[in-house]
Amino acid sequence: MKKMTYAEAIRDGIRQEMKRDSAVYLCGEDVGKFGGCFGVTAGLVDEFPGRVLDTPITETAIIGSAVGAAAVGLRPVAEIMFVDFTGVCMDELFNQAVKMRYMFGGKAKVPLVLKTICGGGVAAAAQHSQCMEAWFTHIPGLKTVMPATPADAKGLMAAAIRDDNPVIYIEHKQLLGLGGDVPEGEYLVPLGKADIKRPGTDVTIVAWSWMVHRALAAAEALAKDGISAEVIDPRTLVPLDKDAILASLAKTHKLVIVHEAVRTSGFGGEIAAVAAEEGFDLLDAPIKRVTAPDTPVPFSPVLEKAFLPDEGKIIQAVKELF
Amino acid sequence: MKKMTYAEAIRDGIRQEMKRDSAVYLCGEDVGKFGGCFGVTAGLVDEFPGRVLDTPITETAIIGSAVGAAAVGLRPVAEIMFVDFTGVCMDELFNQAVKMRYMFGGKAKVPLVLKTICGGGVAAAAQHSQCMEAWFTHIPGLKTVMPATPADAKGLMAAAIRDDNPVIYIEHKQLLGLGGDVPEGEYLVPLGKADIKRPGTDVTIVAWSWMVHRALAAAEALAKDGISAEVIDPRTLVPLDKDAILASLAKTHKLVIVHEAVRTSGFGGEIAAVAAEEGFDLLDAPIKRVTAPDTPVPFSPVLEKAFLPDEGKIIQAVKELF
Amino acid sequence: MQLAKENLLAFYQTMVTIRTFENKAAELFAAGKLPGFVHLYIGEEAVATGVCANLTAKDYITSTHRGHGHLIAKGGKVDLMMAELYGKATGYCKGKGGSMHIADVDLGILGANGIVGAGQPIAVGAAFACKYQQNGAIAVCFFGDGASNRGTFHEAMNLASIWKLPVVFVCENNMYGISNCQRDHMNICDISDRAAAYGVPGVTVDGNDVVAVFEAAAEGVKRARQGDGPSLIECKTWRWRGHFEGDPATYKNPEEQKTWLQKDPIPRLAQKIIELGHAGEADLANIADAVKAQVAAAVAFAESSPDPVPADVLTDVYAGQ
Amino acid sequence: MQLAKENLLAFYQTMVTIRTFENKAAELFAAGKLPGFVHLYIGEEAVATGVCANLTAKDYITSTHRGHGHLIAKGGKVDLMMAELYGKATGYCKGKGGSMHIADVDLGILGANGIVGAGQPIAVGAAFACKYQQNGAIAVCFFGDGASNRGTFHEAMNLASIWKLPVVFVCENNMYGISNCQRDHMNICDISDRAAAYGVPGVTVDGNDVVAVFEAAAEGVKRARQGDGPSLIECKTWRWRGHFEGDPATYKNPEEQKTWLQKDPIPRLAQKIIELGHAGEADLANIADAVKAQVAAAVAFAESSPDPVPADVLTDVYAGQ
Ligand SMILES: Cc1ncc(C[n+]2csc(CCOP(=O)(O)OP(=O)(O)O)c2C)c(N)n1
Ligand SMILES: Cc1ncc(C[n+]2csc(CCOP(=O)(O)OP(=O)(O)O)c2C)c(N)n1
Ligand SMILES: [Mg+2]
Ligand SMILES: [Mg+2]
Repeated sequence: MKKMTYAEAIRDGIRQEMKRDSAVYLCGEDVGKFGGCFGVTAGLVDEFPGRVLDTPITETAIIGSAVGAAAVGLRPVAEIMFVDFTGVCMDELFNQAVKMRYMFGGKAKVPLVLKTICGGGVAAAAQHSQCMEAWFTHIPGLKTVMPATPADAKGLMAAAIRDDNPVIYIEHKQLLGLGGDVPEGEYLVPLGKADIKRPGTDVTIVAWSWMVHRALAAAEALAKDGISAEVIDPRTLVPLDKDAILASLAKTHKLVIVHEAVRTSGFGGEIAAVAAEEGFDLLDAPIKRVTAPDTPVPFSPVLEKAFLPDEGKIIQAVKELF
Repeated sequence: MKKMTYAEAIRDGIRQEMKRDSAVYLCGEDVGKFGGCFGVTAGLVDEFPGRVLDTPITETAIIGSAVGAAAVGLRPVAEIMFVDFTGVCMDELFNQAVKMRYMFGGKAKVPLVLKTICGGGVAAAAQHSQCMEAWFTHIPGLKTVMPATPADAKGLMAAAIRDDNPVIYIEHKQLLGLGGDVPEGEYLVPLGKADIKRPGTDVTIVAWSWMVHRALAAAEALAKDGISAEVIDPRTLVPLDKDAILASLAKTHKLVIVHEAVRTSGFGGEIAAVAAEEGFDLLDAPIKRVTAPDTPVPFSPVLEKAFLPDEGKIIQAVKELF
Repeated sequence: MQLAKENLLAFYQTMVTIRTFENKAAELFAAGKLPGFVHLYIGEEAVATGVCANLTAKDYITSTHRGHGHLIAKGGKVDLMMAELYGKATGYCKGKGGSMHIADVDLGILGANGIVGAGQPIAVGAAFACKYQQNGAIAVCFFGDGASNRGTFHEAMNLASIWKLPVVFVCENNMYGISNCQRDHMNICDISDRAAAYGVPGVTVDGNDVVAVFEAAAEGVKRARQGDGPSLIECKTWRWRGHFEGDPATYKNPEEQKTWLQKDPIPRLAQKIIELGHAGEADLANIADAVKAQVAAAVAFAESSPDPVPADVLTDVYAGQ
Repeated sequence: MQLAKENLLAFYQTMVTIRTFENKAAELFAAGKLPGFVHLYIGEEAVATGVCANLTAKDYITSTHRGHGHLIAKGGKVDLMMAELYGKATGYCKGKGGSMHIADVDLGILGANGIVGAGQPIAVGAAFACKYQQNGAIAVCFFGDGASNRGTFHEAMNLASIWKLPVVFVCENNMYGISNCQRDHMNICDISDRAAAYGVPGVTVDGNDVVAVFEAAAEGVKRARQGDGPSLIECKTWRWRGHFEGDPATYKNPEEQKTWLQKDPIPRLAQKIIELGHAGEADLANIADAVKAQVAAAVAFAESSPDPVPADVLTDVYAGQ
């Protein structure tokens, strides 16, 4: 174990796989000498000569070229600086990368990691603060990874790179500086396995990325009020570890879903649907979603605070169930 | 009332608004002399000289320019030939068109209709057959319209054009030739108002677009087995007429949601979540979703039939509730 | 450059194969045997043929919605192609792709593509992999005049240029993007002029002259293999048919259509072969007959092949599923 | 063209306003008073100033993430801008937009934009509306060297060309896209050369010479107003600061930075004004003092303004809400 930040852990995951496999390369805007807009890839350009490539402002070609390279044997880690910019390369992701295998009758594989960052809380406003994971989970053929801790960040990055399918790996701005223990040496976290970040018996809170920490804070406070909340972090939304959620519901019979993305058609809807379909008899209260409202992300910190879900809003939602 | 096809009714809705307001224009690939890939806009180029514009293959500029034109006073109806191509202009739609008003503090309006077509059943394969409405419903600021009948097609098109917000209007390939009675003269269907396409008492089936007709066929068959199904067509997914769905559940206590889009994170999840949050006490059985599986759309008609939801699959799902 | 007899006869064989395959597909579509959209390459055979004659199976191509010609010229098997057009389990994509998505990655064919312009950055990526792996292979990107207006063209050309990648961009200017003719969709005559915007050499050739295409492509391929970076070749040609089968193409000028039919690349090549004394009419007729038989066998193969089974819909979504 | 005294003094006033506003923003950011990202226009003032001097309030501009200069040159009010930078309810966007989204549609300012290249097709659409409504107005699109690599550039230029729209594309080539310098992100020297790919005239000017910029823009604006279609003007300039405040910009060559600082457009204009006898040093100092007071007042306005209230988060999503 080694103490490192989430940002360092991401880098460590990339480093681990670049060392292991020369087919892995990293490309994107300012990922090289600049070290990435948030410093996540700092130094890799020197460590791996010729394998860390700065691109022009050309998201379409970044992902399009990564598809081509992946289809013929490389393993690109292609960065889109903010998840908000994926609208520019959506066709390359959802019509090319993820469909090639199926359209070609299983005769291709596209081991491509789209690395990007999401989330609010830094007054970056409507085009630099979004959480768009629901879109990605609606794309068959893609896997969606959203780590919440340094250890998960490393292990899931390594697993994403090693996966033979397109994976979108979404970091969170608020977590970059978060410290934690990270296993040294080769470390992988399997895609599709949830993590119970806090066990509990009275209510199940499902949250991911930054919201895991908000949920943990809420659970801490709720414990003082005698409510024992179990916090489940799916870590990957696709594949989704339904079993972990249903097993928790069998214990708690109550479900609160927390996400930073806007409410309507957020991934919370999918989880609610799974619970109402496959866990209906386990539930003894309405399902609750704690989410951002259906608005763009506002700039002013006052407004953004009102926009973002937080422990207060989670606690309130949980208490409405008791 | 006049008998016309769904395609003719769409055209009639556009015509009505173009006659009424000279700020309305139509642009897109092959919408002019070719009359649109499916003939929907045939003849309009002659009827409205200078107001129906063929564009190059340039989806980004089609929607981007429509945003600019709308922001300064025009009312573009901008066609994207297949909804599958919206990945190419997603940024223009979700970061520009729909966010301008909010980002500018309410000091702009963007009355833009993105007209497009979705759906399978014509062996058009993975990149020309998709149903992507869930993405659009996850974009605050946008309205999502999916008519199922000729009358709705006309009235909703007119309402979409008259709306001061960006609206995506999604036709369905399977419905173009469907005939029906359509009001002559000015006709508008309000956005946000569901239509009970068939009343019933035992189970609520929510379906839209082509699936309304599959649900109606299933309801017909279920009636013979003594099950009375209510078929609700929301017609617009955003705004969603929650009240209509909850009122139906108050009667039937059972919910089956049908959509052609792939299952995970489809709009069915949102409806299920609304029901499990706001109508939990009304439900006496698990919610069911009848959807396409989580795969790209296959080409072969044999496979596509297996892929698409149909009355058989709906009937089976309903019966599992009794 | 004086091409050898074998080269010219090989061109002839390929071009006739494409033409025969496409005519058969038109006939089968009209007879209701082929589901979905079918876009034919008739009249444009010299482009794919002349370009791909410079490639080996290790090189890559990206194709378009109008892909049959590229696939055949790159070595694609007509029986597996035809079975795919029928949506059969024996087709190239097990019936999952259809005409617009046929691929043979082992032959370096990275797929037809239903999204106009999508192949451009994909070819750049394949070329990047060739350079990264230093394997001597290159990539060729086929795309249309219409596709040259998409942002993908711009971004792909620019990236290929600054990374000096071994890729040849081949623009098949058949003068139309569906109903939109070139003069309505761009304000320049020669699409090759767009190369200068990226510091890339561009050239325009007669796309109905297979030898001219071959030679221009040879130059581009040489540049690529030598590590001199990308190039753009515009081949002027003409789409004989409607955009897709079923399109009567009333927007085309009948005079223009007539003029272009007279520039049919196949008789032009035949005449050259005969003039050079490489073969007689009978020899060429023999080639055509053999091709006809091959295509007929492909149809028989397709028709006698099984459909996929419904459960197949769920497979091939994820690798390692 | 010999510009009148009033013109040159107006240029000076505008450029000094931009410089003063930006220096103040840098100071406020460093002091932790401005939330979010702040991208400054220092060193590039001559571009926005020279271009916008050709426009009226009826004309439209699209701006970028580095938008303060464009907004001020187009008539934006520094107090409403500053309040927006602070996120206050009195700001241009009621605190909802921030630096990257300031707009004043009534003044024809269609917004700064956080998406690089997004303004290009939006400007084309505004120009289309001008032509459609025959109102004599035009649109100007500001964008960077980096943005000229995006597909939006290609599509916007092509559409503007074939529709012959009244739009002037102004490329602010400050030699960098974040850390990526021009020679690394494209293989050509003059971005104006890209215009030829669309049959559009292109010209390169010294972007630190406000008179040169004004004259080139006058030509483009005249073309647009006369119905002769779009043009592209490349203005070579230099970004003095880091990409955003907080970026130490260690990737820049200090020598180059020094050279460019010496080309500061403001003293260059001042010298010309003085040489022409239009004003003395004291007059110019008076202008600068007045601007300073104006910017100080803007800061006072912003600081004394109320924050938005939390409930405001829900308004302004839909028109007619
Ligand atoms: C992004 C995108 N836009 C539009 C279409 C619809 N479409 C299919 S083929 C085509 C015309 C293509 O023209 P060109 O590139 O010249 O190729 P050609 O058909 O002439 O071979 C269009 C518009 C598409 N498939 N993808
Ligand atoms: C589509 C998109 N890609 C990337 C970014 C991140 N980004 C913001 S500004 C910038 C550089 C822009 O360079 P240039 O166009 O030259 O403008 P400059 O900053 O030099 O004024 C980048 C890459 C973005 N905002 N949008
Ligand atoms: Mg063409
Ligand atoms: Mg720049």
